[in-house]
Amino acid sequence: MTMRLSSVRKTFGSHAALDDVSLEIDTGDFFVVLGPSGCGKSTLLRAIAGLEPIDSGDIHLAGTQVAGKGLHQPPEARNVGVVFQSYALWPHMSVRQNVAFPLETAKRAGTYVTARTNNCLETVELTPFADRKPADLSGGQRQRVALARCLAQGAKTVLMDEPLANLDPHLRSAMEAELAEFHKKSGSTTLFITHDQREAMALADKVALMWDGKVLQADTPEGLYDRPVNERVAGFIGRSTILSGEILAVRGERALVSLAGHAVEIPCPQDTEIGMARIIVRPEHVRTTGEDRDLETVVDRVTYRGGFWEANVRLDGQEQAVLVNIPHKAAAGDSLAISIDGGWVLPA
Amino acid sequence: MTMRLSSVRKTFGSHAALDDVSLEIDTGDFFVVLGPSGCGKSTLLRAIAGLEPIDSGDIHLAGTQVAGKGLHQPPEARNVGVVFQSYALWPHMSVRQNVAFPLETAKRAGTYVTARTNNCLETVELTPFADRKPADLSGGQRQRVALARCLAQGAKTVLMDEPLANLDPHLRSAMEAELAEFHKKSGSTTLFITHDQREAMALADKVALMWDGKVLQADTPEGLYDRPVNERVAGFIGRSTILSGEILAVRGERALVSLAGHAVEIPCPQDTEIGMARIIVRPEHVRTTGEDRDLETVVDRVTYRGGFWEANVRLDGQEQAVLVNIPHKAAAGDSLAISIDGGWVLPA
Amino acid sequence: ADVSGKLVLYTSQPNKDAQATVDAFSAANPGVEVEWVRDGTTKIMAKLRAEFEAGAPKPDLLLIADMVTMEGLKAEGRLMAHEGADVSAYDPAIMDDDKTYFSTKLITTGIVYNTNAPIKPTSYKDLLEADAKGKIAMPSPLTSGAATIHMAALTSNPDLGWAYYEGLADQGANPKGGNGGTYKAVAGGEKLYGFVVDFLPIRNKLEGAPVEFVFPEEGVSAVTEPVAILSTAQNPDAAKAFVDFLISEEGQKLASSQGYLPAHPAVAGPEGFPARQDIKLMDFDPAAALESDAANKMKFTEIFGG
Amino acid sequence: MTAIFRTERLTLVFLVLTITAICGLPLLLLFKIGLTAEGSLNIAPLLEALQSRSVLRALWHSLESSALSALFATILGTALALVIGLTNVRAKGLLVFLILLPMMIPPHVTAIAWIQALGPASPVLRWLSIAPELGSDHPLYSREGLVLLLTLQHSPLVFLLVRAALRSFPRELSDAARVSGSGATRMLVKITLPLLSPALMAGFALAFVAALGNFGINALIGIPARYTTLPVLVWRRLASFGPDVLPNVAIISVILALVALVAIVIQTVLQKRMRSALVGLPQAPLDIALGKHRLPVEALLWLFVASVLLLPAASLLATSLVKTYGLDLSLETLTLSNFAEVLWRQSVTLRAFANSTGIATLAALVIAGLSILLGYFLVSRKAGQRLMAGIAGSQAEIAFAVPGLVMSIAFILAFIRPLPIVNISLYGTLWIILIAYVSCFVAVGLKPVVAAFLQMDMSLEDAARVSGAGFGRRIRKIFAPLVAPAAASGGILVFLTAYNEVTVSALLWSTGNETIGTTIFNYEDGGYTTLAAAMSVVVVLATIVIMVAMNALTKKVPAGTIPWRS
Ligand SMILES: Nc1ncnc2c1ncn2[C@@H]1O[C@H](COP(=O)(O)OP(=O)(O)OP(=O)(O)O)[C@@H](O)[C@H]1O
Ligand SMILES: Nc1ncnc2c1ncn2[C@@H]1O[C@H](COP(=O)(O)OP(=O)(O)OP(=O)(O)O)[C@@H](O)[C@H]1O
Ligand SMILES: [Mg+2]
Ligand SMILES: [Mg+2]
Repeated sequence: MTMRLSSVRKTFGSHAALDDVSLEIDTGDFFVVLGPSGCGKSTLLRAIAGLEPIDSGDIHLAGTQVAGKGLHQPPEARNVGVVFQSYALWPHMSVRQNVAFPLETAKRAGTYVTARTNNCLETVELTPFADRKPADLSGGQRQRVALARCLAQGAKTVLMDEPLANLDPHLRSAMEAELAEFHKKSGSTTLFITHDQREAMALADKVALMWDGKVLQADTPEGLYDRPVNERVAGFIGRSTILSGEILAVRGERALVSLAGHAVEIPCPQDTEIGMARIIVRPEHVRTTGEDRDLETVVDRVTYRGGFWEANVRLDGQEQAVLVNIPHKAAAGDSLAISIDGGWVLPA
Repeated sequence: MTMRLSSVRKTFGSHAALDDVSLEIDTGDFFVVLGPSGCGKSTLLRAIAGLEPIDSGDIHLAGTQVAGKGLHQPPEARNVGVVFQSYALWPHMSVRQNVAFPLETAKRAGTYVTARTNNCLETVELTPFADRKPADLSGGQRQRVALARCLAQGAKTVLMDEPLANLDPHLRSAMEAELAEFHKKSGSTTLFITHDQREAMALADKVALMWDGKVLQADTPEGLYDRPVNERVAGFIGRSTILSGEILAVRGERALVSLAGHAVEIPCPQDTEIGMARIIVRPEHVRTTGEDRDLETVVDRVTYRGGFWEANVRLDGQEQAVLVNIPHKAAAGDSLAISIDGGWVLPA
Repeated sequence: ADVSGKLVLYTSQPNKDAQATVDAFSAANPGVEVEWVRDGTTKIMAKLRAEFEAGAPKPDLLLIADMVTMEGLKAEGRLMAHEGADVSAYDPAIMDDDKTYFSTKLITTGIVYNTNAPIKPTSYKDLLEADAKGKIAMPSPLTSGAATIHMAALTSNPDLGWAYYEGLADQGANPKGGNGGTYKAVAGGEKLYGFVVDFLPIRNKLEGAPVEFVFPEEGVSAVTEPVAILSTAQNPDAAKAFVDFLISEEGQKLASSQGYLPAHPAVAGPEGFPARQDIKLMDFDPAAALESDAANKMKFTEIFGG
Repeated sequence: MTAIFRTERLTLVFLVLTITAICGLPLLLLFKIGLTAEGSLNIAPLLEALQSRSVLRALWHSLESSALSALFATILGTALALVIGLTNVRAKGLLVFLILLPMMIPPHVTAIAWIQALGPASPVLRWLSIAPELGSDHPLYSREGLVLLLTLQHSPLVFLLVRAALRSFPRELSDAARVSGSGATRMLVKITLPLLSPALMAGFALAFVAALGNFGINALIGIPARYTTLPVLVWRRLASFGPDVLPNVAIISVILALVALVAIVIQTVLQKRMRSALVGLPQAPLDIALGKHRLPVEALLWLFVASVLLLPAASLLATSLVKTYGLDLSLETLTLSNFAEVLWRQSVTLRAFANSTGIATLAALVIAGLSILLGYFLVSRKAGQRLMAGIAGSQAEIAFAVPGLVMSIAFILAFIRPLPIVNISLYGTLWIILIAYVSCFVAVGLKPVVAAFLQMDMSLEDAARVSGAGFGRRIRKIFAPLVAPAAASGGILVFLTAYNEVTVSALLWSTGNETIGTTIFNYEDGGYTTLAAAMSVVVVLATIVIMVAMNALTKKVPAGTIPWRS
């Protein structure tokens, strides 16, 4: 079920919604696409599903070319399951009928259809709502119907466009677990669009970050988080601060960096060279307890984050304020000593 | 601009979507409503806006009764701004026209309309899309149009139904900042529905948690997080574990609790009595470093959360696994010593 | 009397003819402004009925196809007598004894056939021959006034009677709407024979249409396009002047010039028509026809179905 | 209550009163004649009529032919709309145009043309040597023939309606079906058609009621086929000229009204069940690639258009070019004199053009406006408003179902006297015809609009209300543009229907206030078939010019308003 896109382009008017996108997704992978609003995620999904003809490039699904020069296999022939961002529920059918539709389309036996439909409705906790029309459901309930419909189809390639965006965190984790389970059991190749990084990190085998029609980096979650290829990726994934420092020495995959006059050891790419560099530091790399707190900072702004406060602190000679998690409230202007014990040197 | 609901009921068929809801929202407050999917959040908003006539109870806006026995002021007379969960953009109007509509409806001067529309479009970063039709926008862009339209209206009462659900975290924080700014400047009373607790915590003056048509607790974010009124609230807000322990002694607002044979001091409500109790413990109350780690646990499951791992660890004599954040990966079966230095004794 | 003011005329004459008639009258009576409405008899009568019902009939004068209808209106007291009218020159059979309505021309119904037809009928009975089976068109008495009178005349003829209509039904004759439709069916070759009013085939033959009109030996029935003044007329003086004009020799010549057989025996018929004295009219009593009207139509329906 | 609220209620009251005054009142006056004797209610004649064999037979024939033809028209119209709306056939604009064109020819003229074209004298069939034997029974003179012509006449109604509905169809609903694995056919059957059902229902109802009240085809085919329908029965009763004409007609009209009423009730119940608001943004319509089937499909479409349009149009044209009816068209018989006659010598022609164009346009505009308002109330979320609007809507529906001729009698009854208070008499002016058109054709314009309202996502209204927009502004800024394509389809239907109608103005026209339909009919009736044909040809050409001229508006009106422009 490998999914392969090579140099796919799709423009709306003069705007390139997909700009030379190449991706390779292995069979059975759970592949998450992240990216800011309007960067082309939904367009990517629609192109793979066959809902949007592409301008150039090729798309292969499970070894068969489905789109390319002069070729455009229609969506119904591609056998991909899709959860639409806007749900796209059929208003004239009950919840149950919506979910059963792909199964009936595939001419499955009646008892199988009933059993599987019930099963999928159970999964999304909608059994009591089975006979309602979509118009009589809440936003999150509608989204779950869309999810159940896609699950029921049981396609080997599944595309999901922010399927959990409208759910509360608990239902969301429950659904995540179900999705992971389902994914594992079915062995389907899944492309999952989300803007929730936590979700991406928790679910993904691989994550791709899209930006303005392009794929900036496709990597494992840890790779993307710990070793971003550029500032944009670093800035987008997780909370972070970008500092400038001077690389004093490189030893394998670690570099000795001078920050605000203090030397710190920080992981770095293999070909890092001595000289000025940009360094990314995340809150968990910053300590506010312990003995070696030798960097003096001033608190700029504090926000409550449930259980802890997030502080922006100013470090001498740095443009950006450093993000720090502190266990107790602090006021702007307070001084705070910190130490940095991690981070990443961005490739030049 | 105080908003007051007393004993509001609204049923769909036999299902009570709003079940005796009473709320008081102070002028200028940023009031966030949290709750699981289908609990009645959108219905609450629609009732306040006048879009859904209520079955019984009263609603007052800014000191005037707008709904009650035999009274139902129509929405257009209530002057509330609304961001709809489904956006409800007018497909025949361009983005600009959508945003300008409430201003033109209010018969504002042409130059003012133009200026303010441009300003709101700028706020939501949609200036380049001003002349598109909604159908040609991405999901997040549509949501931003809905937001801009509501901002433009400049109503003193603003109701928002998950206005940021479809945005990536960065745009989301930017929007949050804008909303906070707008809220402060305009002095409007805002009712904000979200399922993102981080958002709720960051923005809210007060948070209400809804459940199955009822308001379980309405409090400050810290109150809701630190001092939930019952297990349901505790379980819904933030990540937490509920443990059983025995209260050995109460001293003012702190209780000495015996957990797995070790005594721990934990905050408690004033009228707590000696005896068995349920205790809520959050990951930030659990230490895995330091000297006093006297509780022995076994790791059950570990999930990567970006920068740290979340572990479920088993503690002797407790049903629920305790949630712990650990800085390095651990395997299931590893043993881990922890200490608990906080939490909350749930009211009986 | 003072002949001036507005005069309202409802007529079923074709447009062109109505216009010519009104123009000629106006030329003779410049003080009168004639407002006229033209439509098929059925519609004119429907309109008039509605106006009666609403209690505000608009016309002073009625110029419509047949005497039976006039007889009916007379019986309801809707017509005004015009004692001064000079009808001495006319056949009394076509003028009302009480001088409430006056025939203005003779529109006869005879046989029309397509020139491609195998038989050239001369008698009504020729249409009962085997060759004509399935090829006969006729207007329905249920919708056409002239056909009603034709039916009344033929069935009261001792030689023909209802047996003749039954014979037509056996021939598969198919009564269609009106004269126009029948004529078109025959001219278009869809049917080959039919009953139709004289002027349609006679006029069109002159233009080259493939049709021939026959005055059968049994005679023809005729509608006489009577004119009458309504008892509710607003301008009776002008109305009387209009009636006088129509039955004057001058008025009759006008009818002839429009292509109709004038009712006045002394006025020559138009081109294509035989001389007046060569045309045999079948006996016809409008009062009796009115009385038996419903029964006739019922019988017709029984024979021909719906 | 606020002032805003009052506008809404006032508007509703105004609507109901207006429609009652122009639809209900005239009918009531007419029904009164049939149902009262000496001032008290007397339904004996009605019961008698309902037991009369001829009435029952006509009633059955009417129901049968209307239902069958409506069914076929719905199938045909929908199929055309779907093929043109959803696939990649070429020259869509032109096709739409040509499919609508037959509506431009008055129904009785179409009927005559078809009779001619398929009869023994048909030049086309003769040339193909398959013409029926001279004098033999005409194949169209049968129930099937009647149903066929009614179907052809009314399928453009359904076509326009369905096409308007397709425009507001969210693309994603089709997308979801396709990724679920369903091919085009299953998607049509399971998703598209059910979601279009309000429009299909409306189309069926419109075609049904139109066939019920159609006079031209019922008379020209039904009479020779001895297949008497209620409108023909009405005509027969009228042709008896006696004093009991009006009571008779009134009673048959009551029966027709009852049939229409039953149809309305059924339709309302069904539509309520089928109602499903389409949440989502309408996007560029589907463009299903037909692949190798495209050519055959296109060929089929063009063949259909050619046979439905060319056959009657050609025979019409041929007739208009010969000196007298019945001559074969050849170089010797060819003449333009008929055109010269109608265009230059008969002042009535141009007057009729001016009159019909004027009042048909006005009627279309007025009805489009009324429909948007009435449609809003008909789908209102307040039961009281729905009921009030439903009362008005039913009256409009009955006015459409009752044959035009009967309506014009009713109009005489209602408007012959000067209007109270203002003391102006409308009788004998063009205004009475305009009012009659509005009265009779509101139902036509209303249908597509109601279908559009039924599909609308009501949160769009909610958004406008919370933006502070009162009733008037919501109507103007939100609803009117959103249902504009449907209202325009309705308006165009009204225009086309009114432009050529014969029966409504039959008794209401007067000298100087002629309409195209009555003029053609009078030519025809007076035996000037060739002039009638010439005038019809001119009408068709003029309509084409009008339609082409409307292209210029494309940029100024909401997308989809002009059906043949996408
Ligand atoms: N029109 C309706 N008819 C019947 N039931 C309805 C209707 N609208 C909402 N409901 C039901 O009322 C309950 C509350 O719905 P509501 O839309 O307020 O939920 P919500 O809290 O906004 O959920 P979500 O977070 O999923 O949007 C749900 O169970 C829903 O199914
Ligand atoms: N039909 C269309 N016509 C023109 N532009 C379009 C159309 N559909 C999408 N776009 C544009 O293409 C870009 C990519 O859109 P897409 O829907 O793929 O974004 P996305 O990444 O899914 O965003 P979101 O997270 O907001 O849903 C956007 O800038 C959008 O405005
Ligand atoms: Mg998207
Ligand atoms: Mg909701």
